[in-house]
Parts: sequence; C-alpha cells; structure tokens
Amino acid sequence: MTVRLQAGDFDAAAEVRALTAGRTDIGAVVTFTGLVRGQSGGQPVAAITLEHYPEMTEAELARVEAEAKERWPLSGSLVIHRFGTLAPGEAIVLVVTASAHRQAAFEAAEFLMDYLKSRAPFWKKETGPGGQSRWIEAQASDVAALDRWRGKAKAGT
Amino acid sequence: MTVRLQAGDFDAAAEVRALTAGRTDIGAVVTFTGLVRGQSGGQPVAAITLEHYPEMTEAELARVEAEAKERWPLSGSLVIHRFGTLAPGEAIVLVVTASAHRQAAFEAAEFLMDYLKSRAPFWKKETGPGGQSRWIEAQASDVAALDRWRGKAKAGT
Amino acid sequence: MANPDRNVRLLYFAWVRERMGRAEEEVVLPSSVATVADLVAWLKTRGPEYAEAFRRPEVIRAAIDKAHVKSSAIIAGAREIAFFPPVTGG
Amino acid sequence: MANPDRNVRLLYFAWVRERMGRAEEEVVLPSSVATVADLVAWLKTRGPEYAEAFRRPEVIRAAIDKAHVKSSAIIAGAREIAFFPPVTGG
Repeated sequence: MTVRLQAGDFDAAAEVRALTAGRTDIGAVVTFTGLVRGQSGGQPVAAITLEHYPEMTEAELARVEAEAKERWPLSGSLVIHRFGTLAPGEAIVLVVTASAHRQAAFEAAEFLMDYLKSRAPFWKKETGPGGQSRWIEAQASDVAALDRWRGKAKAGT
Repeated sequence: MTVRLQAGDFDAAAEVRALTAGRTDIGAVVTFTGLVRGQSGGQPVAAITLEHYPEMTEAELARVEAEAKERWPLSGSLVIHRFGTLAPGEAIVLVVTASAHRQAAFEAAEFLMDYLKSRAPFWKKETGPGGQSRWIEAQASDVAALDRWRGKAKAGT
Repeated sequence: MANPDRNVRLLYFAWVRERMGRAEEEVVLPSSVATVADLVAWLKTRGPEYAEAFRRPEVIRAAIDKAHVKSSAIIAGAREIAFFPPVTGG
Repeated sequence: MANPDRNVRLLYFAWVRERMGRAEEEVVLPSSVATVADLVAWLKTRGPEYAEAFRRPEVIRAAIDKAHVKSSAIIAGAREIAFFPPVTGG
C-alpha cells in the first residue's frame, strides 16, 4: 500500500491510472474521496484545519495494511490524507483499492475508511464565517463502524 | 441519476468533477470502475464483446434509481456502461455516488453494481487469443449479492 | 381477423439470438398462449432453430415490455417480449 | 542519577496541545509512574495547564511509541508518549 500525507491536493484519476497501468489482472477499482462540507450541525463552515501525528499515521497504516492484505486479495491500494487548512468543497482524503473482483475492492475501501476515521491520528478544527473555531468531536458511529470488522471472517475472493 | 450507455471510453475524474462542481453539501464520493481482465477461469482473454438491450437498461435503471433514492440520501449518482468490443485493461462500467456521508455513498455504489451485475440486460462474450469465443455464464454469487438488499432496512444517514 | 392485441414483437439476445439466427421478429399469438411459458412451448413448435434455442427453457430469462418477468407471467397486452440468457454485465 | 529508561518525550495534539500551551516536552518519570493512568495523575500535579488539559482524562487518548494504548498500559521502556482527543480524520 502507498500512503501519502500531504498539504496539497491530489489527482484521483492519475493515482488510479498509476495503480492500474499495464495490468490486466485488475477487474475492480473503488475510490473514496472525502470532501469538506460547507456546513456542520446546521452551522456554516468557512474552513477546516487538520492537525496530525505523521509518524504514528505511517506506523498505524503499516499495521492496517497487513490486516487488509490478510483479509482481501488486493492488487493494489493507496491512501492519501491531506493536512493543513482546507475550504468547503476541497478534498481531504483519497482511498483507492484494486482487486480482481468487486467485493474485495469495496470491502477493503470501506475498511480503510473506517480505520482512518476511528484510528488514524488526525484532528479537525472547524472555523466559522466569523472566525470562531472549535475542535470537531469524534462520532461514536465511527468507532462502531470499525468494530464491525472485528471477528468478521476473512472475505472470499 | 444520469445513465449513459456508450461504445467509447469514459473519464471518471471529469464525471466526478461535473457531479461535485460548485457544491459544498457533498462529503463523500465513491467510484467503482470495472475493467476487462486478461484471463478468465485460467484461460487468456483477447477481448470481450458486450451485447445489450438499451431500452430495457434505461427502463430498469429508472426503477433502480427510485429504489436507491428511497434507501439513501444521495446528492448525485451516475452509471456509465460501455458496449461493443473491449480489450483487457479497458474500462467496462463506471458507477459514481455522492452523499453527505460515506456509508450512504458506499452502500449505494455497491447496490448499483449488484443491480447492474444481476439485472441489467448486458451479455458478455469472451474471445480467446485463437479467435474462439464463448458467452460468459452468469454467477450465482451475483444474484445472491443483489438479494442481500431485499428486506434490508433503509440505511440511516 | 386476428385480434390486434395478439401481435407482439419478439427480441432475442446473446446465444438465444445466435441460435435463432435473428435478433427480432413480429408474431401473432394463438389464443392458447396466455403466459411466457405457453409462448415458449408454442415457439418450440415453429421450427428447428426455435427448438434448438429453447431446448432448455429453464436457462432462458424473459422480459415483457422491458421489465424482467417469470415464466408464469401473463402476456396479455404485451407489445414486446424479449428472451435472453441470465445477464452478465457490470 | 536518573535511570535513562525513565526519560520520555511527551507529545500533545489538538485541544490537549492548546491547553498545555506546548506541542512536546521531555520529562523524567518518577518511579511511582507505571501505567499511562499513573502518568496522567502525575502530570496533573505539575501545574495549572496540566491540571486543565487533563481535567477529564476519560476523554483523552494515548499512544506509546506510535501505537494506541489504553490507560492501563504499562509504560516501561517507552520513548515517546502522545496524548490527544479521540481522532476525527478521514
């Protein structure tokens, strides 16, 4: 798995091309792109700022990569997570998974996103149009989403 | 939902840009791209040819669109399915779903793919390197994949 | 004079089309044909290519006016009936 | 002379960092500190900013050497311990 933590934007199409170029064993590619929304809990959002702990993200993603490869027969995968200040409509995160068959690609992409949401050391701060800011609180649903993979049998191909 | 049946290739990135341009209510975009694989059941594949029943696909997709909108709060969705003769590595199908949250986007994309695999009137013929060809047989797993949505409670946001 | 409601367009796809040697035709249904299964039974009597194409009707699917139906479906009022193998798109 | 194993680098993120007024520091752990919970109890005694940052330790998460741990985790041998709110990336 390729992991990149960066301030700048990414080109999902170029990443997919790089992952699939010259290969004829890939039957399914799933991408997930997370975007900054212009409102949160009914309040307008002017920007979000992402703080992170990069060395730990790399260590954690190495662990999750091993788990994903054990669960699904992946031909390739990629995670890009941005940090810094982003405006509504901007991309935050990209997950790409490739496999011979669609079930593995879909499940692995969902697993990686559930992982990123509940385990990867990133913290979002929202800034409103008046300049006031607040740290976003974690969602219990994100922890529950990751928990659903625990004890689940390894998927077939 | 936009549905396009076409012989030519598509540009997934341009489709995603068109779906999300100027919007700040979308937090999650999932794409699925299906590709022609270079072998099938251990045999090399030189090309596949997709035959279809376009008027029925349009009618069926209008029905499935209504079901997807009932189940998930989608900000937008798109299906492109190619027909004609395609070489290994070429893209066959694109599904794009957009929603405020990731679960709806992932589930709707999987639902649309399960639908396309088991209900949309397309038939694939494989041609081997020696020119011999055969119609691909349907997979029982594709029917089972669609069946898992039956009776399933409507997803939350 | 034939009842005009008994004129239907038949469409064939994939290996059903290949075995039939044609992609479509217009037929006038006899009054004995009420369901899709009745139609298949009648078609099989129309010639060797029909008998060959519909030799194993259990592996053929049908659609009436662009919607999937079971072989027990009533075809009264149908304008277009399609026969094809299980689909393999996506 | 302090046991060199008892020197650890502490990292703070998000609102823990803001309340602490710093992103990191080096400390020498007293021998009474065996677990992450012990470390939090000790840190709270070190000044008002520590007391404020760790006022509700149940909402703070910890990592030892870049791996998530529970508050009952033993910190012997740790080189880097991070404190932060539940994560909100993705």
